[in-house]
Amino acid sequence: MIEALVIVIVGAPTAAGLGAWLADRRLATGLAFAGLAASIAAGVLLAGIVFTRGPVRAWDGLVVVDALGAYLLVLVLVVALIALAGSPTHLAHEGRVGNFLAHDSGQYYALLSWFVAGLAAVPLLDNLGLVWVAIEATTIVSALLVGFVRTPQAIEAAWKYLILGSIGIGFALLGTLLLYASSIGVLGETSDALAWTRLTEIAPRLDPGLARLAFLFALAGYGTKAGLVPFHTWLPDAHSQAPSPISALLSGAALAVALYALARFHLVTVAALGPAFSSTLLVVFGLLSLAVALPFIVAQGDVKRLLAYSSIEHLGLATLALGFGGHLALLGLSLHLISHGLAKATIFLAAGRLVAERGSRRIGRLAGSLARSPADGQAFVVAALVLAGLPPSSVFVAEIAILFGGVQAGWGPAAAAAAVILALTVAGLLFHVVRMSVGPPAPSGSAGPSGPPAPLGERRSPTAARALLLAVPLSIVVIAGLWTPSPLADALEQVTVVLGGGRG
Amino acid sequence: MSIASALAGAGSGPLLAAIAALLGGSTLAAIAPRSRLNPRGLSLALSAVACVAIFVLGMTVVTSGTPVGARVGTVLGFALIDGRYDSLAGLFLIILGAAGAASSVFGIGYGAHGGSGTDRTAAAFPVFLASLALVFGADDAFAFLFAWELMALSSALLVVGSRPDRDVARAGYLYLALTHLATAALIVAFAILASTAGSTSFGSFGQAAASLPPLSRDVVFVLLLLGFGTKAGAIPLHVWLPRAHPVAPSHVSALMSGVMIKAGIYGIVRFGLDILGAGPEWWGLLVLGIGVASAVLGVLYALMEHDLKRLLAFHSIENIGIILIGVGVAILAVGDGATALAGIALTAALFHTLNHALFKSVLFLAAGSIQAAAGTRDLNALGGLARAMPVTALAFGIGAAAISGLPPLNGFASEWLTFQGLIGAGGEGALSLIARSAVLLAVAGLGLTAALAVACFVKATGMSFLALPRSKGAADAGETDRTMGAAMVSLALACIGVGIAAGPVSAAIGGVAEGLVGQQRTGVSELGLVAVPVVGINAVYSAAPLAVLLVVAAGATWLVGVRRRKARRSATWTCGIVPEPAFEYTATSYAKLIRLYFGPILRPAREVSIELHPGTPFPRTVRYRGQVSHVIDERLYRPLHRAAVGAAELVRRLQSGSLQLYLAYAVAALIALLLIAR
Amino acid sequence: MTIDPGTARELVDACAAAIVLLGVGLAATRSIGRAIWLVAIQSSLTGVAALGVGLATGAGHLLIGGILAIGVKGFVVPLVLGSILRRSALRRERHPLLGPRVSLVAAVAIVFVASAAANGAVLGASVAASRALPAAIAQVLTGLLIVMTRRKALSLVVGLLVFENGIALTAFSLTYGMPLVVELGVLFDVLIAVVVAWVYARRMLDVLGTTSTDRLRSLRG
Amino acid sequence: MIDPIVLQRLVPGLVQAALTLLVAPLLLGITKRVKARLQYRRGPSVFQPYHDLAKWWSKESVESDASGPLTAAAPAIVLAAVFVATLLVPMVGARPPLDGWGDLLVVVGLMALGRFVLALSALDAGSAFGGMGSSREVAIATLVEPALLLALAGAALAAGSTDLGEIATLGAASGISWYTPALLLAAAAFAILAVAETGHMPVDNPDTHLELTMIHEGMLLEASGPRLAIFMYAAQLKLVLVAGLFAAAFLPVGVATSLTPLALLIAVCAALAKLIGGAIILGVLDASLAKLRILALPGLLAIASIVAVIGLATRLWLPA
Repeated sequence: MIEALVIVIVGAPTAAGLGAWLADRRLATGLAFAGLAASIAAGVLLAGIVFTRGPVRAWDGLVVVDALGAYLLVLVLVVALIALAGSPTHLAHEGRVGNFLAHDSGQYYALLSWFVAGLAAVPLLDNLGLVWVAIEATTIVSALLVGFVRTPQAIEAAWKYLILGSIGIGFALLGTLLLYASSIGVLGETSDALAWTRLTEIAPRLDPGLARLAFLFALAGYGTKAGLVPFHTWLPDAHSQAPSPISALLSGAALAVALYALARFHLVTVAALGPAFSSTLLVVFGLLSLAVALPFIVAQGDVKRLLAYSSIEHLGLATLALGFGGHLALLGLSLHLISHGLAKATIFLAAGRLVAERGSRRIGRLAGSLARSPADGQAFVVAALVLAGLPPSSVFVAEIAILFGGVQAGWGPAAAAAAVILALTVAGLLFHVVRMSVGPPAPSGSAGPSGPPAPLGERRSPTAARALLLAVPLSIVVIAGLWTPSPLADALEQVTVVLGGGRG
Repeated sequence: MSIASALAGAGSGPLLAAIAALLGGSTLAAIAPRSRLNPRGLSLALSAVACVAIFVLGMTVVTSGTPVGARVGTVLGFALIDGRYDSLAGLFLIILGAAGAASSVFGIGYGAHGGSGTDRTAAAFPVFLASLALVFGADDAFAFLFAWELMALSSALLVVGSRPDRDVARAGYLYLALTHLATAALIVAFAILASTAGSTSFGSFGQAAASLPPLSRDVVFVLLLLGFGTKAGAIPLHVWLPRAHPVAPSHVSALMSGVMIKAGIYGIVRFGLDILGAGPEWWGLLVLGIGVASAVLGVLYALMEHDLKRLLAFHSIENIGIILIGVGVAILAVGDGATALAGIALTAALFHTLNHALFKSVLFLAAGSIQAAAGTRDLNALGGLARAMPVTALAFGIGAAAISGLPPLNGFASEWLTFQGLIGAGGEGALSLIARSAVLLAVAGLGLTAALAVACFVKATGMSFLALPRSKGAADAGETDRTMGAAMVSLALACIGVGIAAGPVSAAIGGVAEGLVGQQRTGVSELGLVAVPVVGINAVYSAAPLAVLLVVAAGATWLVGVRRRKARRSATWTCGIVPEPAFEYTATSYAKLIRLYFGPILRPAREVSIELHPGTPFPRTVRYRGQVSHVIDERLYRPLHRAAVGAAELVRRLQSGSLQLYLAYAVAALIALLLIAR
Repeated sequence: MTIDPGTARELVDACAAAIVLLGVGLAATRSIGRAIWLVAIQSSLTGVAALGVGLATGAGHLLIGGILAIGVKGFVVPLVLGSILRRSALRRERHPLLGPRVSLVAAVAIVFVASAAANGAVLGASVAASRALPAAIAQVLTGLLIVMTRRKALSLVVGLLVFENGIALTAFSLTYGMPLVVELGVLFDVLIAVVVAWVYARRMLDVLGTTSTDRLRSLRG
Repeated sequence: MIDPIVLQRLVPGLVQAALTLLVAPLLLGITKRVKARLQYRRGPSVFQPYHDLAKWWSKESVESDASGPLTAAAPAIVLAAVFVATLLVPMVGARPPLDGWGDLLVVVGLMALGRFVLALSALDAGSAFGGMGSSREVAIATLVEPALLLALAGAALAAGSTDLGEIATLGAASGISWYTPALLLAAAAFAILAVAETGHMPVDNPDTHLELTMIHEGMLLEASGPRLAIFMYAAQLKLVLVAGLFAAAFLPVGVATSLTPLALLIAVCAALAKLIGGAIILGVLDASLAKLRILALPGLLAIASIVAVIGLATRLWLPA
């Protein structure tokens, strides 16, 4: 039964993608939605099984899904749904502005479906080598998506994303190789030498030198994919030039998937060398990401780059939490990833609409967006307040848990530094949000016509549906900030145990 | 988790539920679409009733002394609302109840004048009240931080919601950013305490603080002072206050000045005295220093303002300074074991907190009604409103006399107690010589503040209400409607009432102080007087009899001398020229002498441009522009801001666009890792 | 057919030496056309070395891996890159960030650093460990050097390929290569990467008119 | 019958009240007379102020048409404030007439109340002179009050309480040992401030009507008839209040500690002697000093503050 679910989760979007590649716009949209719907159904079912009955195995160990894997699967699929639901409106605008032709939307939905399939595969795979292959595949597919719009900036962003991403992830392959070499020394050349389930068991007997080297390379490799400073340089360009649904998927899910892979390596290294080595590195890189993202957020002019750097900052915080370890910090981490995924996806869609309507990304020219387009403007402001970690949002709860857990785990000074940097970053973020939402609407000589529906027959989804699309995820995050339903609490608890946080 | 697992007092459980229901109802009412029934008014009415309930709860807790508690909802293992209202929290509930009720009632009328901002943000007002009530009772670190941030967010929304234009947005942003920075300090301090205590409840923080090594106890104290000091608006953390308060609608400014900045005071008292316990002497001296600085600089800058609400905002800083002087002496005394002195000083501070909430609210509400009637807040454009707006004039006058610390009103009673604390500390043997000298210098500081406050409010009252109106708006201003009048008059009467009943009120507050520092010596002697033992011998201020005697003496003189005589009215003597409003002193000229006397601190700059009739030596127009440099803003915040933006620009050059350079970063980082971390 | 381990070792050593030489050549050359062929040969050599060890140890996946490496990286990739080269006017790396002489010196220096690192590393013994590891590490570093010092998009792809060869050689020399499934995955990813690079190179020519990365510096801050 | 304790406190109180009310204008007369004599002029009789008050009292009251209700009410409040303040200061008996109602801080507070209402009513007429006088009055007060409180704090610390009755009783009882250097320095500071507070040279010239130099007079410019009389009488009463405060805190010799008529008589004589002595000194100062420029005032009042601070420092750091 598990095998069937796994096939549907990964297979459905892939098949839909193949179909969509050739189909016209309307059929492609239908196929993409169908594929994702099937995948979500199977994914939720699988996650339910895992959370109620514990980890499952399939194809004698090729696929193993534990609580962490199920949690990530749900995160990926939910963010994918938000991104896909936002695509029709976005494509309608891009079509009107003439950035790409009608037949392209078929390719867009195909690539999007493959991208989702790749992301969904990662949490299911047990073999770290295959995890690497899946992540590399998502990188390349998303490279095509980042450069989907034929503008010079998009090409530049995609090119950098491809080259830096491939080289960066090459280091991760080296890390996987070194781990494989050390595990062969213990297990001999068996098929599950790279299975993280087996690896955590035999970890104490691994060669410490190799394990240390392996983690360093993995940190460099998956750090690139997760946007950790100084490997982050591709992220602001890629996330800001990509179509906003794709940015939503990249920021919301792809970064989390990369962090998941890094977490697997971290768990193995902790089992092999004890927590000191890898935790210190994670804390250092977490703090570095927080610190370097700060000036880019404070002195930023482009709204999408602002959101990209906010992703770097949030992933820095997540890495920090992973480094802190301990029950409270990891519980905060698990809540933080899902909240960030939802909120960041929503804010990218809202920002995308505001930019599309105003025809400019400059924060200065976007002033008065609350007055101009209340629905998207309000969603943008609420999402920004949620991301900033102001009370009614679960990001606030997660941040408090992470900082308190950090001090409890003995990382007092690091937690203090993180708290200050977070506060400064929030100050910077709010400055731009206030500038954008309030203030007199800038003179309306905007380039982007927001007039009649797309001439190419591209139909924008009705405004009520668009507003609902933005409202639902935000309300989830706000409610999660006020009350943790028991199933969610239980799931987060299991994820924390897997991450090494131990019982509450 | 029952809604209110009341710790004690059967009556208070349902009261908590009632308050929650009322505030919830008013939030929904505010969000309701524009129905025939005015949702904004309904929401404010419900809020007013809720505030009355809060006031009653506060009274029951303070008088009965039995704490009341409620624990609702859990988020990720933390308690969302975990209230435990002991007598200290009860006192702050009383303050919230009184000021909140008056502001809500005022808001109803004020809204009709279109002065209180868009309807959407009206929903934030009840949330703001609820968060204030939660902050004062929070007994758990997370619940406290949740309420604290919610308070900041809802008040920021109210500030920005009033008028969506650029400088309002900037003021709202600066406020939210600085409060958030202060909260970072709080989070770290709570984290340190929680990790040593093993739990996030404030109850367990007490032992945890005791077991902390001295250095980290000092770090925790400084962090808490930073966090709570910013919310209280003490110098040098005050920059947001004079920008945010004047911009908010008046009934919100009244609540922010009257109650919200008191959350900072509540925090310092709760942690400085209740949880952290005795500390080294420099703790008390630091708070005392901040208090004196805030008091003197606050009132000095207030004197130089001619925007009425900015003037009142700076005065909030001054009064926070006076309160912190009391708290500083209390912390100093607790540190050195002089509990009697600590009792007096803390009672003085808490009493002044109550008084400030009353008279500052009435002043802000009056300023709101002036703005609604005359259309401007600029003192140089007001004048002569007493005839047109007698109710507002009377309320503002009483508020002004109270804030200037004139007997027999409430402001004098608490300042008198603060002076007793200071002079008592000067004579207290337990304190070190340095502390006693500092405290006596604080006496001079407080005296200076009182005198400057008198000057400032003679200016404010005189320029707004007396003589001839200086602008058309002021000339045809009419009295505000009844609800606003009622709110103002009720608060003014409260100032007089508390002033006269200073004995019993300070005895009750003494009970609250006793709960914290173990001893209080403000008793009520036989004639309903306030007896305060300073170093053994009683010093007495009997408010009630003095008030009666003053009224009788003044009444007698008035009857004998003035009433029967019919006064002939004729033009004011202005050396024979027909008098015009232009001859009158304006707010700027009134403060000129003080601006010169305190030149070194204020560094006034002025610019006079005279434009002559072409070809003749006769001036056509004389333009005067003077302004005072706010030394802390110029010397501390502006350079900091410039350095931060400069550094940000510098770091942003890292992302220079060259692919090759990006790869070089990555490779360099990897090599560094390989070399260092092997 | 199997060959005895002795000759397998000589074959591997020869391939390693050749690969190092090709690497140095790649670092020095300024003509993109020649660079493409050099990298194609280098990839094929890694395939040959894999075949050699596969035959010696009878490991099936090494054989398949070797053949596929030769096929994909030896023939398909050069064809793809060649098609782009024909369309773009510039055939030479006019002024790379490092002059030819300096990059030559750098390449040689890399070889020494790599051999020092290889011997220094405490690694499990395996039949091909003797000469392949330093060569592998050298290719990884040379690949990075090329990407960091070239301006043309195609040169960057060549650098990427050298980097991938280095990693494949490391994999094969450290642990007789990865499990088959992973080996195939890696090859598949390299192939798609090159195809996508081809797509973007072509789009660069259409939109920007040149494949030089100097035009790709507009996204800052 | 009234029991003796109440009697004991009531009699000195009534005597003091009567004394202060009656002698106030006389002190002003003596000051003016001394000043005139020193200027080789005959000068008006010492009872001239009584005649002036009577004259003003019977004149018609003229109000500015710009003024509001405050102008009528202000004189009553100012006089009441000063009068109640005098009842809190022990001049005849060791305990003040209103014993247990207020201490020296309440006296300072009542003086501030008087100043607040006077300064406010000065603005009501809308003339520049009223504004000028009022702004100067409050500006000088900001320089006077801190030093005043420091000086009085010196006396309070000497007696251990801010209650004037306690200070006077202890001062009278401890005889010569009461006059420690610290107390003398506080007394000196208080003396300088007393001059500023009562509006005499070198701070303010009470006799001038030159618009640009008058401070206290400037505020009364618009007052006329009974209102002017009340304001002037309040000013004279304030002179008695300040002199009495000085005597009670720093020169408590000859204060009646028991009810015997003899002690009462001595106390009254001592009080009269002190008040008249003070008036004479003020007269001498008026004649010999020139008026300081308004911007130079901080210098003078800084001296007073420093003296007060030194007084407190000697008390703390070098106790006898």
